[in-house]
Amino acid sequence: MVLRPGVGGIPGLFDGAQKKVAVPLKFRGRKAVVGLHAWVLGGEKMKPVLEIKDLDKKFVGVHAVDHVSFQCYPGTVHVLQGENGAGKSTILKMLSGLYQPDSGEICLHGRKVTFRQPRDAQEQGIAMVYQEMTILPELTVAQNVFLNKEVRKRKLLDEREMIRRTKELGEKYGIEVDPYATAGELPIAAQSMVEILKALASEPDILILDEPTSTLTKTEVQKLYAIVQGLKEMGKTILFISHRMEEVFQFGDRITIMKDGKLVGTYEISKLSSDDIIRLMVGRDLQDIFPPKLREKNSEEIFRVEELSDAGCVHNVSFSIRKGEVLGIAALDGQGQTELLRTVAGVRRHTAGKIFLGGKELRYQTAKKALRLGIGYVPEDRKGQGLCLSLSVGENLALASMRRRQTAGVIRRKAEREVIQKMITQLNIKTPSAAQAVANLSGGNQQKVSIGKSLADEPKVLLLNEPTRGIDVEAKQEIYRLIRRLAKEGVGILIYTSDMMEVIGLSDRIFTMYEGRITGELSGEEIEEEAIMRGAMNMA
Amino acid sequence: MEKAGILHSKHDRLLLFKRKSEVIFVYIFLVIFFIAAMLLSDRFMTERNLRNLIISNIGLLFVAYGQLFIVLLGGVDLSVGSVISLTNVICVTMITENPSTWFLAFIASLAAGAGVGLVNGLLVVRGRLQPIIATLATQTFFAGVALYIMPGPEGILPSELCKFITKGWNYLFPLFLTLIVSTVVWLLLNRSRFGRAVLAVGGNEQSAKSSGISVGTVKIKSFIFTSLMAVMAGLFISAYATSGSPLIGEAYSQRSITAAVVGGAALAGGKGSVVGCIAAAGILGIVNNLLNLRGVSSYYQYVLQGVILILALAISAVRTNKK
Amino acid sequence: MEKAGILHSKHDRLLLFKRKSEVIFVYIFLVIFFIAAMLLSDRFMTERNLRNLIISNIGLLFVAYGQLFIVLLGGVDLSVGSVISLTNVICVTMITENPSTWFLAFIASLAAGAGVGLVNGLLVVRGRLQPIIATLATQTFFAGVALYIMPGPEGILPSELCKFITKGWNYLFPLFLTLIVSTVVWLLLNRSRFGRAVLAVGGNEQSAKSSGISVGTVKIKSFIFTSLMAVMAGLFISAYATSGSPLIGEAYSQRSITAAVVGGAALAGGKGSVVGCIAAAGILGIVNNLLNLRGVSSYYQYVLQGVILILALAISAVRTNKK
Amino acid sequence: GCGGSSDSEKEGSSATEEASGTQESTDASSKNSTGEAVDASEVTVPEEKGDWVVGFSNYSAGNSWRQQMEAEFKEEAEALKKAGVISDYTMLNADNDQSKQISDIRDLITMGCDAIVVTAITADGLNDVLEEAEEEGIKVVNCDNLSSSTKLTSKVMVSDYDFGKLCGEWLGEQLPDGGKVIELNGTAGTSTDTNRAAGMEDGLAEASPDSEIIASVNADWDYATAKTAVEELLNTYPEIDGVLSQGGAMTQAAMEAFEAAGRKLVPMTGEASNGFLRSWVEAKDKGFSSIAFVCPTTQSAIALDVAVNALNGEEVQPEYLASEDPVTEENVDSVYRKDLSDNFWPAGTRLSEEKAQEMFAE
Ligand SMILES: Nc1ncnc2c1ncn2[C@@H]1O[C@H](COP(=O)(O)OP(=O)(O)OP(=O)(O)O)[C@@H](O)[C@H]1O
Ligand SMILES: Nc1ncnc2c1ncn2[C@@H]1O[C@H](COP(=O)(O)OP(=O)(O)OP(=O)(O)O)[C@@H](O)[C@H]1O
Ligand SMILES: [Mg+2]
Ligand SMILES: [Mg+2]
Repeated sequence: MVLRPGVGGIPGLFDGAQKKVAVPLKFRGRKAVVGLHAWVLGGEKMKPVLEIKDLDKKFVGVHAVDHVSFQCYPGTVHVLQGENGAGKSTILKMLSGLYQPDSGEICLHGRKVTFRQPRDAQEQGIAMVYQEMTILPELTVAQNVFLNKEVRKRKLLDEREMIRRTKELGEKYGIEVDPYATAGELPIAAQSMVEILKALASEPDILILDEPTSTLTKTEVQKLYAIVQGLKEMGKTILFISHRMEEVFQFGDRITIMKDGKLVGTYEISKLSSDDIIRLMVGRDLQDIFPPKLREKNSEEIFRVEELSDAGCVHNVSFSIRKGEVLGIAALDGQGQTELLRTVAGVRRHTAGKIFLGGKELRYQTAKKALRLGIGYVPEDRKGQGLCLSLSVGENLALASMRRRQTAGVIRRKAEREVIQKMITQLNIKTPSAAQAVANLSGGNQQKVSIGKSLADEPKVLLLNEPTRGIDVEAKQEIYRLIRRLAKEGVGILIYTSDMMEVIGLSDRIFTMYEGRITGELSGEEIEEEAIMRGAMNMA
Repeated sequence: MEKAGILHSKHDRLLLFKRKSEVIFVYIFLVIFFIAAMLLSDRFMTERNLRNLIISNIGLLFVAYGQLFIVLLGGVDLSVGSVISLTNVICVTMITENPSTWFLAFIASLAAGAGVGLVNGLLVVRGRLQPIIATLATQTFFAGVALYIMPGPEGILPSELCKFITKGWNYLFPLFLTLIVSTVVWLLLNRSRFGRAVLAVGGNEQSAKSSGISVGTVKIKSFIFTSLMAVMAGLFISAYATSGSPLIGEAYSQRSITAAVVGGAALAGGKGSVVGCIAAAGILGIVNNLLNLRGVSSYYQYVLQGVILILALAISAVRTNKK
Repeated sequence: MEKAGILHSKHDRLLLFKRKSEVIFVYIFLVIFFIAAMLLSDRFMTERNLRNLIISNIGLLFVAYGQLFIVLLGGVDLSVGSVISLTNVICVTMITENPSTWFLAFIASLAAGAGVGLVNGLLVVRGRLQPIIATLATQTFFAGVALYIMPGPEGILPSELCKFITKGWNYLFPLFLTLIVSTVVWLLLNRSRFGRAVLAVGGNEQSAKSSGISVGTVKIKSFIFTSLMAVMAGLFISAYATSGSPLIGEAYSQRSITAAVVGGAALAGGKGSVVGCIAAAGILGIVNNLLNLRGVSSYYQYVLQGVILILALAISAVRTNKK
Repeated sequence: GCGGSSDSEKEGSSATEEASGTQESTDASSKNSTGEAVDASEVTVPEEKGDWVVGFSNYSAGNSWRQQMEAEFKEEAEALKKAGVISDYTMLNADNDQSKQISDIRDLITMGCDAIVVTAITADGLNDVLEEAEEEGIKVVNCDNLSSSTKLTSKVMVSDYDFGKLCGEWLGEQLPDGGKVIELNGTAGTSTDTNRAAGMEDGLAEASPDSEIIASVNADWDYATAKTAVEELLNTYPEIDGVLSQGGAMTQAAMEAFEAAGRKLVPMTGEASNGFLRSWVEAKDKGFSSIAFVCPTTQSAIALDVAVNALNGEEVQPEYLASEDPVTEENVDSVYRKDLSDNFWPAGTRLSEEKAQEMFAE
């Protein structure tokens, strides 16, 4: 049977009538879990609403989605799960028409569809709540909800009707929002609910929710759950992403797990435990790509942060870095780790707390000052924050340490050339020359330039935020070795990376963060992925 | 339910005030200037003077409406001045006493305006140029075209036509025209999908795109609309001047930006107001008028315009920063 | 090591070519125009004509240098025209035959320029205004100030002073001056921390900030520098004109943007070239000169300037899109 | 003639030598006759064949008077070229940009012009470049807006002071018992404006000592500006008995404003543009009276003749005065050209009928 748009809820559709065809799946010699290939309803094979066949998408330097296929069925909540950067959002954006796949097919009700722009997908009954807010802060809630699908009366927008319908929608789904309110002035959680309402307003057959709960409070998550349940009963399909494990189990019927852009498999959630999911997500063998760790313990402390807080994202964070040690942060996306690094680097202001370098307290509130005091920072977004893409490799490498090589404001070219040459050699940056525009380098080498920029200033402490994002294994390995060498040379290293294996393989000590606070600290043998996950999900 | 209703409407009014406060500021300004003008010149409040004040600023208002849309998109359109000149030159060249030529000239002007707008839009969207740079090029180019058609001031427009447009129906026609145009522009910005799309694109291009809005099309349409408003302004200004001059529009690029910005169009796009434009054009007009009435030299007009602009910007900036 | 060195330098040269190709394009343009001018007018290549060509465009070149820095930051400075007028007016008002007044006028002009630049910079940095809007306000304001000081053209500058500046040392002085100024500006942009910071801020404000550059200070300094270059231009233009006129700089805001943009300053900031500016000023000058020598009407100059600008932009856009 | 040369002599001679000093030099430029200016009607059209190249540097063609003035030069130059008197000519227009006019003149020198006719953008701004021209042996004849340069071969001038005075005296005669007068001036700071205004004020004071100028505005010789200004003045002053206007379009605007305000037309002075003459003729039966001075557009052609005569070795006077009888009640009907547009300047022109029809036919 095919469910058509607009057909009402079919309660109990799946009650007992379904039979699962289980296909055993071997996973790197670990526990076998059950994968599903199709739902079978009453002996009859149910037709999928949405089929993704061999979908592929590359960005410069990243194979974001690598030939992924899966199917979604009516009346189910289909969860996508995977580490940060696994390619979940990219798949969903291709479904919503924001990105176009390089190859592969999207089929709706068995028909192949091509979305050139989001409007095409909307016309086919697909609505998406994006991971990044798309609310327009200057418009009212009603105006936002009906953006680009405005109700018109005699060619003119009917604001009154839109307000009425917004109220109606809100009541229908139990979302309390004032349709008149200016969206930008609402609290973040309410804005997210508006975002959800906006997607619901088009009465989609397929609703895509990309981490909708990351900004919601518990009660609102429950409201969303009720909404999703209602839609499910109406036979709609929901695609859902959340990094919160309990929500995966609460919301989901089926789960597709991805890793590094590749499909791991599609499973029935009730057959999996949370450990299974984590293992499938992380599932990567530790290879000998990490340099050996520090042997000695209790070396002298070089850097200490006490009770650091900022305006809202970081709360009372304290840690210290010892000589020769690599300190790692492990956290899920958006737990304040980036803000912590930026605050320590002076890019953000701190509101409370003390920072000591070599036992001496430092006072600074700007990146400029922090740099002078010997705190280097490598931002996670090399294109947005790290590099000036229009400048050359050399100019970028020299940028942060310019003041070291100048006479009365004039740059000493010879000294500069020497430092640039040193950095290119030391970091093994593959560039035909220092004059090459940094935009023309491969991602990995761009990242090395971004790190080299900080190193050229000879920092005493180096803060690394996602230093290996979007670069290949070989380049990664080089960066690991570099980090280890720097640590040996006495530079204090604090690193955050969303790649679990990386934190594990690289760090001598790890602290986990959740909602802006430190939730645990692990060192030596304690460093192990399940323990980390527990800390990162605040389940410890 | 009843209670909630009351609550809402009260809340509504408060919100309305908060949201429109930029515009309200402009009107407070307007009132201050109005009162100052009344106090400084006893002739200011005469019917005749107010009438003149209005008629001589209608052209500015129209082109400010057009400029508003580009300012909302986060850019500026420098080519409106050339479009006004072009319109004037086309009209004076084509129009004779024969009313059929009036219609032809009108169509030709609109076509020329739409052409300039299209070129601007394509340069910005396909050429990925900043609006200011793209329109700087077209401004220069079309100023040359206007000068090519008419190298110096010459020609006149039929007196009865001009009189009708600027004074018809006992001075009610220009008011009526302004009302119609203002209403249409207001509806376009606030009650049409196009206007909503302009606000969305100006507010956040990415969000607009993911909401299914064709960003490029919206931009091109906006540039065409702006040029068409400049044509409207050019027609009115021509009727007011009654004669041809290839440089007649020159000053309007800058003045229209001033008016749109003073009128409360946020400088980074996505916010702005038709109602605010009216007050802004009014303020600029009153300053001009008052200085004339008091016989003050024209350079004070520059200085004062600069001061008003800086002040308006400062207030807007302070308010934005507070948030 | 040796080998790598050689390899590097070879690649450097290749890269130099690739990276500077925007500028090279401008020079190819320049050569084409130069040859066209030679073919179209036998007077073009006379020493006298080339001399005039150069001297009459030095002012434009100076202000284009200034404009370049703001274009590099991703904005435009509309106030340079007013600064030129202000400089002219200050000089003509203050300067007498007595050389001590020359020095005073020079200082006063520089102070006024620095003041305008500071106001621009503060409006942009503290007021968070777009450069175009901020400088629109100051342009209007300071145009008024210049008109206030001198309501109409009047006054002359000492002839021997003017002659020295524009023709001194058998016409070598202006060349020498241009060489000095160009070298200083080139060094400032390419060899100083400030220049590097401007490039970085224009390229990516975020990364500039995280590299320890005070973005605000760099912007303010840039606006001051630009105004000071406009003062330099104003001084040269005054010496060229030998007399006072409060509107003398009006055309330069737009022409300097055209020159900076044609000279290869990428439109989104972070890229641009002192050397390119020279060629761009040269192209604009040759067009003007050639049309004069051929006795062609002045409106073709507008059209041609527009065409050159659009062409330069189109080429730049095509090249950027390819990447 | 209107006997204006004596005045320009009176005020001009003292200021001629002053190179610096701002105000004096402005006056000097317009009235710097060093001797008795010869009437321009004595200039003969050159006939001797030659191989001369002449140039014309006009600072602006920004209004209809200036355009006709350019056209007169062009027609005369074409005629001389046809007659084999000159071999070529070039006309450049500086668009009101001083730097451009300087480089324009330099370009004319470069082009090997033997003579250059100049309308100067400012009194003092061209001295340097005109000196260069003189050094090259180029004959420079100045007309219209005058330069204070001492290196000129000759100048063809009009006396703006006399124009003003003529108007002032006439209006004074219309108001024997005095009256309240408003004054419409041109662009502030230009010598034309200053001198015409001085003449108007002097003339009025002489002919009607009891009259009072209650307001004077600078309306840039522009119709729209003048109209707004007069409308505002009408608001301000319940009694206005006369209008002293420096220009035709401004007078037209004043008439328009008076009628729109429902006020009776008062005597107004004007300048003889066809547009103003039309308004005048049409308003005659409403009792409107006026006088219109004539600033000849033909002065560029005369200047050209002077320049070529000088090249031909004839003796030329340092100054010619291009004067033309004003348009009065008596001759207004015959001067007014009903068949041509408002922008035509029917008096003081030598433009051929063909050319006039081509440029100004309705
Ligand atoms: N527009 C883009 N340009 C270049 N690279 C991109 C772009 N969008 C995503 N990527 C890259 O593609 C990869 C997959 O990103 P995607 O956003 O799909 O991850 P995700 O699984 O949704 O991660 P998260 O859990 O953090 O949201 C990442 O390496 C990301 O950096
Ligand atoms: N526009 C360009 N001009 C010159 N060289 C370039 C350009 N783009 C890439 N290259 C060079 O081509 C090579 C391959 O680049 P590419 O970006 O494909 O690398 P990659 O395989 O993605 O590596 P990574 O994993 O480090 O990103 C690199 O050596 C790079 O420097
Ligand atoms: Mg790559
Ligand atoms: Mg994602």
